Amino acid sequence: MNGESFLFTVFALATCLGAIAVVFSQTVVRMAFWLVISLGSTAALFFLAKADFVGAAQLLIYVGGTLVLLVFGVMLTASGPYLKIITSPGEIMMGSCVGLLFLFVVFASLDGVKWREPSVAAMAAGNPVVATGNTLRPIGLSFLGSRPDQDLISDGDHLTPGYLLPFEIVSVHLLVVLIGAAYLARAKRRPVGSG
Amino acid sequence: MTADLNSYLFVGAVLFVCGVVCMATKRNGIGVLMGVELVLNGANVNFVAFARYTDLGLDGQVFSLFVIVLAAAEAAVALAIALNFYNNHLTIDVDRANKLKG
Amino acid sequence: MMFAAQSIADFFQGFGGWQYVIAAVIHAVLLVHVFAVSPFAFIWLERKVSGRIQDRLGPTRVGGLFGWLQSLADGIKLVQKEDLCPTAADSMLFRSAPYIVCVSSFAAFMVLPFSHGWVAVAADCGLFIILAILSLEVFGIIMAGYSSGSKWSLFGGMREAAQMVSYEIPLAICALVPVIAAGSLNLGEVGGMQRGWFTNWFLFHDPFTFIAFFVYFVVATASCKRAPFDLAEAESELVGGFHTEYSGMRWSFFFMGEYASMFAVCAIASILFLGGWNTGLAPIDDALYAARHASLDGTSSAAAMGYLANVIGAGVFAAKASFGVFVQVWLRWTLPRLRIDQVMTTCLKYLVPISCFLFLGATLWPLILVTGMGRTTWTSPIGDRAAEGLQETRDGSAEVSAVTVPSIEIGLVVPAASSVDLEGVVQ
Amino acid sequence: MVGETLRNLLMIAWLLPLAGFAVEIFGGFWGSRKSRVAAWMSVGCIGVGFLCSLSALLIWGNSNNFWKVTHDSEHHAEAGHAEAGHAEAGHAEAGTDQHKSPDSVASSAASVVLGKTVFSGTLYSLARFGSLDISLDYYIDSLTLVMFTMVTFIATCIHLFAMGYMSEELTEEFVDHSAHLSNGHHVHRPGRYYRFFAFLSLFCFSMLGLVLAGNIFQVFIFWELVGICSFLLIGFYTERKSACNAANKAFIMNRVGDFGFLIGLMVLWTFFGTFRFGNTVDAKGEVVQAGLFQMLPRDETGNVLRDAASGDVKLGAVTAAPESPSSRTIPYSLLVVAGLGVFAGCVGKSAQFPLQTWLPDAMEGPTPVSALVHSATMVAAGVYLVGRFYPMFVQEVLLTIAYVGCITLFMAATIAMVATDIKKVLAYSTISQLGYMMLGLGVFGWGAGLFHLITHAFFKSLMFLCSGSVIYGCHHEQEMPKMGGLWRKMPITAFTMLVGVIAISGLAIPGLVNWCSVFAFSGYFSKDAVVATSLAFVKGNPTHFLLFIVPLVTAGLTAFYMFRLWFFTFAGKPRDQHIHDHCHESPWIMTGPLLALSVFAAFCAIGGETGPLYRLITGDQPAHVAHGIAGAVGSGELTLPGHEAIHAVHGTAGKLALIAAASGTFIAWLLYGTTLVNVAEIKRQLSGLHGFLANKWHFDELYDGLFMQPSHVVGQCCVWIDKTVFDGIIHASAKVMIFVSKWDKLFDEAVVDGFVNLLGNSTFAVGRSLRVIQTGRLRQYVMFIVVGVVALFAILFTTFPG
Repeated sequence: MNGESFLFTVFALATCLGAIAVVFSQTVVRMAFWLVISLGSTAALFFLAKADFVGAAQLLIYVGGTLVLLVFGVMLTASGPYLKIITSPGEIMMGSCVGLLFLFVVFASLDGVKWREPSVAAMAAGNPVVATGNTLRPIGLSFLGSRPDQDLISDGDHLTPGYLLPFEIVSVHLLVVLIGAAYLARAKRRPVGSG
Repeated sequence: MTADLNSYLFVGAVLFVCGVVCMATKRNGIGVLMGVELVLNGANVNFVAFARYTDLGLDGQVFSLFVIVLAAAEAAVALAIALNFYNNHLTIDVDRANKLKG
Repeated sequence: MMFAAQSIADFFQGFGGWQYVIAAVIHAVLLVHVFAVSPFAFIWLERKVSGRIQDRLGPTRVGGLFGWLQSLADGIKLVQKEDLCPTAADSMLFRSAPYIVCVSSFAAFMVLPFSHGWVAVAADCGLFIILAILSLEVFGIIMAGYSSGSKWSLFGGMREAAQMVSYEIPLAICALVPVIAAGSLNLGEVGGMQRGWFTNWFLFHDPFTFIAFFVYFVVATASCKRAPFDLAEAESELVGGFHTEYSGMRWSFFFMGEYASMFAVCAIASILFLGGWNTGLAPIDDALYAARHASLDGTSSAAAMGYLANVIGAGVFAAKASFGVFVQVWLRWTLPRLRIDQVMTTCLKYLVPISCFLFLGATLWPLILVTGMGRTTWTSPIGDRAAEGLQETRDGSAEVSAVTVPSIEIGLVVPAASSVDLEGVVQ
Repeated sequence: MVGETLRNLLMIAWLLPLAGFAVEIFGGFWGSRKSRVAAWMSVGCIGVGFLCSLSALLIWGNSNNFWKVTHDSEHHAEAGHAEAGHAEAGHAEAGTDQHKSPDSVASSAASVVLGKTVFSGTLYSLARFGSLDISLDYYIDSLTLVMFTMVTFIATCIHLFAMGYMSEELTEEFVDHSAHLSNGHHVHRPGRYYRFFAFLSLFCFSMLGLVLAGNIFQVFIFWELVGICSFLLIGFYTERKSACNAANKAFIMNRVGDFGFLIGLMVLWTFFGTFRFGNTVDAKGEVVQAGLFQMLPRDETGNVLRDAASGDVKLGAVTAAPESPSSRTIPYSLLVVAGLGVFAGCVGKSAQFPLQTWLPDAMEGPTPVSALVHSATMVAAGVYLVGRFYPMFVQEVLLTIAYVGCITLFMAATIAMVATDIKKVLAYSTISQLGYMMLGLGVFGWGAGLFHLITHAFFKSLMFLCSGSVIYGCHHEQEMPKMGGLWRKMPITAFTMLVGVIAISGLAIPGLVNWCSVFAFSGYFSKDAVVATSLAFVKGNPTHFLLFIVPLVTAGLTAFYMFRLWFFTFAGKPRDQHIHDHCHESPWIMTGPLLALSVFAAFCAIGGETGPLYRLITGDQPAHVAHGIAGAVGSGELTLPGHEAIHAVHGTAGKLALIAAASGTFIAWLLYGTTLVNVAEIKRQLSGLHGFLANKWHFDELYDGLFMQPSHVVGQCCVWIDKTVFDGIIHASAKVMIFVSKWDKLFDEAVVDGFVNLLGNSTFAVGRSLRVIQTGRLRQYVMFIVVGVVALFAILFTTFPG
């Protein structure tokens, strides 16, 4: 067991246990706490998988942004301290059973996957650009429309297109979401008693 | 437990299933949102793992970046919806949102 | 010193045995301890500065030169105190929240280069990572505020949440302004580019970075919830804000985290704007640079010289960052606290537009220079410095980015991951 | 070059009124109804058009050395005739297109040669259907130029006159005293000054387009446009029922003629394959398609070439290509039909017998309209077309034309003698004079007929304007019995009217000036030419003696009714003191055109058949006109007189005509100029005849009985059939349908509705049962999804194990 495997085990366990704890937590803020643990460990998994930019983005956007937003939402929608909206144990049991069944199905199908033999070695090595880590600049170039990772390993002069257009679309999408969220969330005085 | 493709995929599967169960059992609207985030993260783990352990290159990382960005957008909109819901029902219990009951 | 050891990133990549784990643990312990100690220094500094500003002596009784033992006495007192947990609190969250704050503040040092090559993780997206990690701190504070079961704490937590989510935006944008000039998110590279006279510092690179430095400093102060933006604590209104219910070591963890993040943001400022470990005097910088290069020869004397040069660099860097901390302390005891609405107004209505304008200006600046003056920069060409900075990074860091060559185009560094296909891609 | 210059000038003159119309018709929107801008614009357009036409005429004359030799006209007229005859053989193939034939050029160096200066071509191609090319062509010869100049000049004068005459319309609220609402009040409406001038401009455009037209189809288009303008202008006072009726009548009458015209067009198209008058040439100047006028070659006797066996008429070369032999023929009868068809159109347009009744009614329009449209130009269009289409007419057609003209001129003159409305007299006079023209053309006096057309245009427009001036002065009183003694009140009008009356009557003073055998106004010369031609014709064909007697007698009648009009109106004592007291001379803008026109009416034909006008008109006369047509001996065919034959009888005819005119004048003076004879007594004694004439020969009643009543009867029959037969069928079928639908309803309700209801009920039941799982709970939906996925996987695993 080398260091990478050790760290992977640690963070994978943290991720999975955090996620499970999210499911079984009853107060929403605890759920948020476990979610932070889970997502932060996921970010660490990303670092392990040589995706440091994605990991950093995960930390910044998910943990630092989205979850704070969620907790903020919890506070805004709490009608009392430590608000608990209890789910009946039967439902939890049923959900767990179905979830386990689902997990079993997924695991079974994962086990059933026969990776193509010739690609096993290539898979272990991975893409040369990705495998060396520090993928910030390749990602930046791919957003500008070129793909150094693909162009390096491809034969001949064939160039792979990048993600310029999706990038632009996503940026516009974000703007739209910003406006839409501001519109939706703006305070509307509800007539008293019409609840 | 070695760090290879299948291990990552297992982790992703656990995240995904936990997210789904979270969505299915939480009555709190914010909790449902957290379930959604978990599901998205399960997908992200898979993307990153495929980027690392196959010769696909950057596709996985770029896709996971898009997922993260869109998840943030989704969270913003969903939170706005949740706030509206709270304003209208004085609670965040999604079981109260049954106007579409057949 | 611990920075001479191999980085943790190296450790991540390696296939070595347990010795690396042990080395990592040792260095992590060292790191934590150094920065567990540094807050004591800053606390002492704060006490003395506030005393001087308020026209009094500050702590003198405990002893030591200028009363430096005061912080130690404080620490001993805090350790001795009972670790209380209110009955109304959510005990699990209540207990874990200080750790989140403390860990996230200290984790930021992981990617912070103290001198040329002295960095734990020489990640290409170092600045991004450090901002991401710093943004985790707020979560612990919200957690603490919520789980205390006290309305003061809850208000503090909510204020902190609103304030942090808002101030992260101008913080990131202002940090990006010098990044545009440098063309790199790698803090080591950015620092290396500013060698030479202090006019090479990005503070003086163009008018936009100059303004951006001050905006950044204001925003950084707010993001550390330092006065006049300390709405989360606001002891005159909320008793103690989010840490009202805390006591003992858990309380001190919050402050260790606060001082650590103060140091971190000021260190970022010094790297991005103030030349990092470079002194700003060209002959000295060049001599230190030569010494570092010479250490690669392998002879022990050269290695010692290079090591010494790095120590000097780290000292310069720490001095710059500490000066920033001093200014923050100074501000705290000078300016009155703002109201929460004023805080939000300052951010959303002024700082965000200003930083966006600076960002836009920084992107257009090379174009303006080319059309106006026919040259790409008004200081020495940054392309050369970029090349040197890269070279320095490559030499100094054991972790060498395998495929990183600079490409210079109208004064901006176009980073490229592929040396082979670069020409085709750029053209 | 000359051709292009002429074409451009005439196009400007032609299109300017259209531009004017396009602007003026919006005058009510763009400007005040009190503004005269539209009128000035209209005058400007037509005035510039006149200048263009005049300069075109001068250029044409210069290019033919026409002006240099007027003092020696006799000789050159002879030379021209000789040359025309000489060119006759080469006429068919040489073409007349934009270049003079070589021998003409050669001889023009020595002496002036007329008759070979026709310019034709295409302005714009509208459409092409197979070999049929619908295009805007132009065909410019001396007749075109003279017509252009005449039309534009008269139109300019009349526009100016109308500016004064129509000034009552310059108001926001015009009270029409002749139109009544159902409650007995007068109609109040906004003034339509601008609209009147817009219509006048449109009319000028149409008329000039008709004259310029280079193919018979284009003629037809503008022919109809002229008809529409006439309709609009007659019905200008659209609130008056009489005006509406008159407009409709004019339009419908013209349609009858146009029906014949269309038949003629079809025949022409079928056998000739082209509508163009002139040759069609390609870019190199080669003749691609021969024009209509070149495809009917005539032999040396002037007859058309006929196939000996079948009697069909041989056509000339269709194209210049040598491989297409001139083997095409047209049955002689169809050539007659084509000619009669085209002439039928002319009958309608020129108000000839039997379609003459619309023209008197058209006097409902404003007087300038009567002057311009119904005396000088539009009605002249029929005569013009007969003249233009002359090469296509064979003897039978010409004889028909002659007889129609003869009947018309006599009938109209007799009605004019008893009419009392001043405008009606002039209207019948117009019909009569148009009859003269037709007669002249029919008896092979091509030049004579068109000569009379031009001169008549001048003096008849003059007289109409004078009558307009009188009506304007007398506040819209048109009945002559209420006038009298007006010459003191309106001397200029009286004087100019007298000039016109003398001109139309054909009075002359023989031997007054030595270089001209007689001194006379224009009417004398032209009418003399017509009478002389008819005399020559009758000499050749004694069976048709009426064709000489009737016009001669009618010359006397003409003088009688015209002087009757003048005496009635201007001389004697005022019969209605009220009108006399209030009448006044018209303003300068109306009298000015009168004076200008009177000069032309008097002197335009100076010199007679050797004068410049006649030579201008006949400059490009059809080749076979000069020598006449000799009928085959003993075949009973017509012999048509040539120039020599006419010239021989000229003196005789002139004297006879002058005597007739003088006696007519004398009788008129006797009856109306003096008090010697009691006119009322004569009228009472001849009451039968007078009634017959005053009722216009009962033509309206005749047509009513002939066409209207039968139509009504047919209509009644149709109504009866409709009501009994068709309605019965429909009612019966409806009843059957009701019966069937009752059974259908039963089937519908039982079977179809039952099935649909069953379907609906079952769907409803299924939906009701499925409703249970629609809990509206998000979480349960998520659960359903998960369970579904698991189930799917389970099925997959069990179905495809491994």
